Amino acid sequence: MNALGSLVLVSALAGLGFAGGQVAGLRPLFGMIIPYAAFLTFLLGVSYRILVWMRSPVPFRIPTTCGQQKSLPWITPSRLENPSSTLGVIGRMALEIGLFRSLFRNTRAELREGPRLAYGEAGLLWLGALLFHWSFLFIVLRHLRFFLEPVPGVVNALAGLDNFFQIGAPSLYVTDVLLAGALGYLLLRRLVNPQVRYISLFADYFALFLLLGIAVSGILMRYVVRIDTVAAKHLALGLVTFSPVVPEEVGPLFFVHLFLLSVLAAYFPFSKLMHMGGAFLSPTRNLANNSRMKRHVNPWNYGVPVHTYEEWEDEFRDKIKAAGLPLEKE
Amino acid sequence: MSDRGLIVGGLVLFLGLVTLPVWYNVAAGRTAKPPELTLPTQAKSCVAPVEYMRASHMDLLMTWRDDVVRQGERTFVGLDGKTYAKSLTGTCMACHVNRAEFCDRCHDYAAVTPTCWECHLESRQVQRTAR
Amino acid sequence: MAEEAPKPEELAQIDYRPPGRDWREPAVELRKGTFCYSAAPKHLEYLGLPNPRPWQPFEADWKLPADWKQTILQGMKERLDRFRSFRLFMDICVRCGACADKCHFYIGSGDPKNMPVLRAELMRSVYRRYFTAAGRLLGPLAGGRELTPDVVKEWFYYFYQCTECRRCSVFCPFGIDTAEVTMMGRELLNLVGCNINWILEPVANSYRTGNHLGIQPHAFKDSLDFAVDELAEMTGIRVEAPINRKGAEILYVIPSAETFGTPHYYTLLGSLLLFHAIGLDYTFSAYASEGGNFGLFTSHEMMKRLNAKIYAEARRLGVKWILGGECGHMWRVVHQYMDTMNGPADFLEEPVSPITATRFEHARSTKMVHICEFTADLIRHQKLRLDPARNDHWTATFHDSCNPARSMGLIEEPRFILRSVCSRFHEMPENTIKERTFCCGSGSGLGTDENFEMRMRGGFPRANAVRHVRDKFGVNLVACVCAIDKATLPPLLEYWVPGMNVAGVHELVGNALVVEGEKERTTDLRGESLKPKEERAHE
Amino acid sequence: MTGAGVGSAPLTGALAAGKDAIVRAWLARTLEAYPERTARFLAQEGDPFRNPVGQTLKEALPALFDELLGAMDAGRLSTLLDGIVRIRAVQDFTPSQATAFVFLLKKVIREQMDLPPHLSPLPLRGAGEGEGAMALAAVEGRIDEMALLAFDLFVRCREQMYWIKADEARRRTSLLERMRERP
Repeated sequence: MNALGSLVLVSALAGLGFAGGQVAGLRPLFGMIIPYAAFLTFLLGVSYRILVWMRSPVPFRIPTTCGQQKSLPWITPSRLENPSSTLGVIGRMALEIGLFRSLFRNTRAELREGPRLAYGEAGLLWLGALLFHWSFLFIVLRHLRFFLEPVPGVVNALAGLDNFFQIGAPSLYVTDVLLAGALGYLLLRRLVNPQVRYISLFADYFALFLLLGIAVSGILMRYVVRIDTVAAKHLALGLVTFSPVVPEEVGPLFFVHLFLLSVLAAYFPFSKLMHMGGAFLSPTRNLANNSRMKRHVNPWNYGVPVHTYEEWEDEFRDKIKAAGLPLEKE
Repeated sequence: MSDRGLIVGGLVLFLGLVTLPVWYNVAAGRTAKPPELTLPTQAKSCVAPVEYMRASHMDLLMTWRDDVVRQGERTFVGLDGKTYAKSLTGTCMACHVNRAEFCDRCHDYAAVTPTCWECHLESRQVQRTAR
Repeated sequence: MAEEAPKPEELAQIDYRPPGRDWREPAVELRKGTFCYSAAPKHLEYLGLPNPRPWQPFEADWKLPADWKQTILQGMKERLDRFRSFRLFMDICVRCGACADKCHFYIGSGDPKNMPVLRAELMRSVYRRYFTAAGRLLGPLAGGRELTPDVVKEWFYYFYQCTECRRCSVFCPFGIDTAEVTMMGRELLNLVGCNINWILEPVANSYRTGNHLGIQPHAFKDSLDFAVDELAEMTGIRVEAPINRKGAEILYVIPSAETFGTPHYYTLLGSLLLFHAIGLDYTFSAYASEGGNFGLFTSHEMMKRLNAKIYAEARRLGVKWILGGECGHMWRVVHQYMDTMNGPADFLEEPVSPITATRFEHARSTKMVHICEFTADLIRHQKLRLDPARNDHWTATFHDSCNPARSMGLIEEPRFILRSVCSRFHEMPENTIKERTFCCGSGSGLGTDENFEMRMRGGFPRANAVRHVRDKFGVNLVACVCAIDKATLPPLLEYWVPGMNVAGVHELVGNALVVEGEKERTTDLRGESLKPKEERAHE
Repeated sequence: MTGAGVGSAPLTGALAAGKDAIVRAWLARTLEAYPERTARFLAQEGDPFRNPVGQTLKEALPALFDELLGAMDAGRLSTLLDGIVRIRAVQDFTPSQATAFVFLLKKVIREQMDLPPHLSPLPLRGAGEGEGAMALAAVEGRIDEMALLAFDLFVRCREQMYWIKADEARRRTSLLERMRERP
C-alpha cells in the first residue's frame, strides 16, 4: 500500500513536470521559479536541520566500541574500530562514510546447509548501498558540465573515466547502469524481503521512487529520447549565473527531470535523506573512546539529590558501631 | 569540548561545495550564453530538420556509419527529397566547413568528446577553408 | 496469543500467523512470563519519583496521572534538546533493516517488534507526529502516530524487553544505538510512574544502604568476615578484608552480589586471595558497597544519584585511586559517565600499580581501573605464581559481557588472564563474541523470574553458541566479568545447556594462585575437591 | 533408513523416496506458526548462530522423519523433539500449539502422497486396498506417538522452568543462607 501510494505520487509529480514543460505559460515557473525555490529550500533546510542537531549537546561520551580499547601498553588497541585519538576517529569516520564499514560487518562468508560458500543477502545490501551512493556522487559531479563554463578538465576526466567502455554515441556511462541497478535492487529488496517490507514506511518508498524517476528520466534523455543538450546547458547555466532563461528547444522530458530533482531538493531536508549529514554527527561513531583518559564536560550537568555519607552514617550509626567499623562521629 | 565550530565549518564547506557553480561562474564573470556557431552560407537546409539535428545528429551519423561500413548503402534521401552521400567529411563538412567553429563550439560547451576525429580526417580542403 | 486451545480437528490446519496489520496500531498482549511487575509505590516514594501507586501491567487501567500525555511530550522535548544522540537517532534512520536480525530478543522470540528498528520506531512514530512539521500536518502519511495509553503500554512492554546491549549499534551504518532510545523511553515512562520493581527496588536499596539487596553495614561486614573464614579453611591463610579504612591506597568497589550470591561469591574469594598475595593496601566501603548501578536502567539522573557515592567515598577515605570489580553495566557507568557526571576526581591521583609501577594512563582522568586490567598487568610482569593445573577440571570459554565489550573495549585483558590461569580455553564462534557478543538476555534490570520466559528467549542465541563449544571442545565453564551474567547465565544455561557452569575470571585466578604460606589445596574455591597434585602432574 | 518395522514396503518406499519434499513441506508448515517476516528469516538465514531457532528445526525435522520410517528409537526421538519443544516452551505458544507441528506431518504426508485429507480405506498405488490404508494408519499411529512424547517433553520443560526459577532465587542469596546455617 505504501509502495503503491508512493509510486502514484511520484508518477503524478512526473506528470506535473511534463505538463509544466508542455504549457508555454508554465515553463518559466517550472524552469526557473521552482528550481530556485527548491534549491533555496534545500540550502536553508539542510542548514536548519544541522543547526538543530548542533544545538543539542553531546553530554556523554557514548562511542560504540568495536574492538580492543587502549589500555595497557603491551595490548594492541584496535585503532580504527575503537579509536582513542582524533586521528583514529577520522579514520573510523572515513571508513564509515566512504565504505560503509558498519554495514559491511553484516556480510560474512558462511557455510549454508551444505558445503556451498555463499554471501548472505546482507552483503548485497552493503554492495547495493555502496554502489548507489558512489554512483550518485559520480553522476552529480559529472553534471557539473552543465553548470560550469568552461568545463574544467576534472569534470571531463570524470566523464572519461565513466564512459570507459565507449559503447554507443553518446557513450554509455557505467554509473548510469550501476545507479539504476542499485536503486532497483534496493526497491526490490523492500518489496520482497518480508522483514524490510514490514518496517518500510511511505517515505521509504517515496524516496526510492523519486530517485528512480530522476534516474530514469535522465537515462531516457541521454540514450533514448534525445534532447537538445546545448539548450539544457543554457538553462542550467542561466540558473547558476542568475540570468535564467528557458530556451524553446528544451523539451518536456527535461522538465520531468528538473521538476523531480526540485522535489527531491525541497524534500531532502525534511526527510530521512538527512542521514547524509547525520552520519557525520553520530555520537556512537565520531567520538574517541578516551573517556577515562580525558575529562568531558556535560554542559547541562545539574546537581541531584544524593544520600550523603553523613546521612548514611546517621541512619546506621548503631549498626556500624556494633560491627566495629570506624565512624566519622562517635 | 564543543564541536560547534567543527559542525558550522563542515556545514559552510558543504554549502560552498553545492553552490560551487555559482562562485565559479561569478569568478569567471560568465552569464548564460549559448555558443555562437558559424553557420553555412551556401546551403539553406540540412538533411533533416534543425531540431532533430540538434538533439540527434549523433544517431544519424552512427546509422550512416553502420549503413556504409556494414551494409554498403551509401545514399540517403533527405527530408527535402534530395539524395545525399552518407559521408561525414563529404556531405556534412561540405557545408559545415569549419570544425572548430561549428562542431567543437557545442561539443566543448556541453563537454562532449565524440570519437569522430579519431578516424576521420578533416579534408585538406576543409582545413584550408578554415584557415 | 489465544489462551484457549484449538479444537482437535483444527489442530492439523490451524494457522497461527497473526493478521498482517500495520505495526503502528499499538497492540500488546501482556502474557505472564514475558513482562516484569510494576514497582512498589514505597520505592517510588522513597526516591521521590512521580506517580507512586499500586498497579500492575496486566490490569486494564494503569492509573496514569491526569496530565500524562503532556508530561511525556514535555519530557520528550527536554530530552531532544539535551541529547544529540536522541534527536539524531529519531531523525536519520533509513530503515535499511541491517539491525533486524541482530537482536537476541528478535532471534529468540520472533516478535517483529523486537527488531531494533521497530523498537525505535515505536518512539520515532510519536516523535514524528509531535515534533516534525510533516508529521504534524500529515500524521500517519508522514509516519506519525498519536500518543495514546495503548502506545504507553506498548512502550512499557518493548522498552522493558531490550537489554540495552548495543549489539544493533555495531551493525547500524549510522551507529544508531537502540540502547539510547530505550533509555529515553524508560526515562519517559518513569515520568508517569510506569516502572518495574526489579529495577526500582535495587535502586532504592542502593540509594539507602549502598547496595542492591539493602544489606546494612554490619551484615556487609559479616559477609566479608564469612568469606575470610572460608578462605582460611580452604587455603590456611587468613586474609584481611578492611572496610571503610581511611588512608588506604586503593578503594575497591565491587558489585554487591559478590557478597551474597553464587557464583559471584567465588570471584570475591579470588580477589581477596589475590590482594593478599600481592600485599595490596586497599579497603572496601560499606557506604559505596555497590558498583552496580540500576540507575542506568532508570534515568540519567538516577544513575548520577547512585554513582555519586563512589567519588564521595574515595574522597572521604583519602585513597589515591579506585579499583573496580567484575561487573558489566557498572563499567559502562564508570567508563562513559562517571567522570562527566560526578567528576572531576582531582582529589585522586593518576592510578599506578603499587606492585608493578605501571601507570594506568588510560584511566588518568577517571582514576578508576578495572580489576582485569590490574591483574593482567600483574601477570604480564610475572608478579603472580600461578598453577593453571588447579583449573584443570574446567574447560573454559569466555562470554564477553555487552557493556565491557561494546562500551569500553575490554576484550583482551580477561582473555589474557584466562589463558594464564587455565590450560584449557576455547573461544565461541567469532560472530558471537567480542563486539558481536550476544547478551545473556537478562541485562538492564530484566533478570527477574516473572520475566523468565522472555529471558530464556533472549538468551537462546548465547546459549546456542555455548552449546556449540560444549559439543565441540567439551567446554564446561563459561567465564565472564559481569555480575548480571553470573546471576542469570546459570538458569539460562541450565535450561538450554544443562551441566554448564559459570564463573568469574577472578575465581579462576584465585584457584590458580599460589600464595606463600598456603596449605596444599584440596579443593577449588567452590569447595569442590581437586585431584591430588601428583595425579595432576602425571597427566 | 531401512523401513524396518513400519507399514508395508510400498508406502515406506514411497515415503523414503519423497523424504526431501515431505520434510521441506513439513518445515514450511511448522514455520507458518511464526509471523510472516520471522518465518522467512527462520527459513532463509543459514548461519546457525544468527538463527538458532530455524537451524534447530532444519536439523531435527529430517532426523525425526528418519525415525518415523525407522526404529522410532525413544532416546533419539526424545533428544530431537526436546530440541524443538524446548524452544517453543518459552515462546508464545500454548501447549497444543507448541506440539502441533508433529501433527502437521500427517497432513503433509497425505498431501505429498496424493492421499485424501481424511483417513479412509482407499487404495494406495501399487498396493492392495486394505493394505495401503493399514500402512498409512501405522505411520499415522507413529506420528501420534511422537506427538504424545512431544507433549510430555513440553510439560517437562515447563516444570523445569519452575525449579530453575526456584533455584535461581536461592542462588541469589545463597551466601546469606549459608551464613545463617553456620553456627
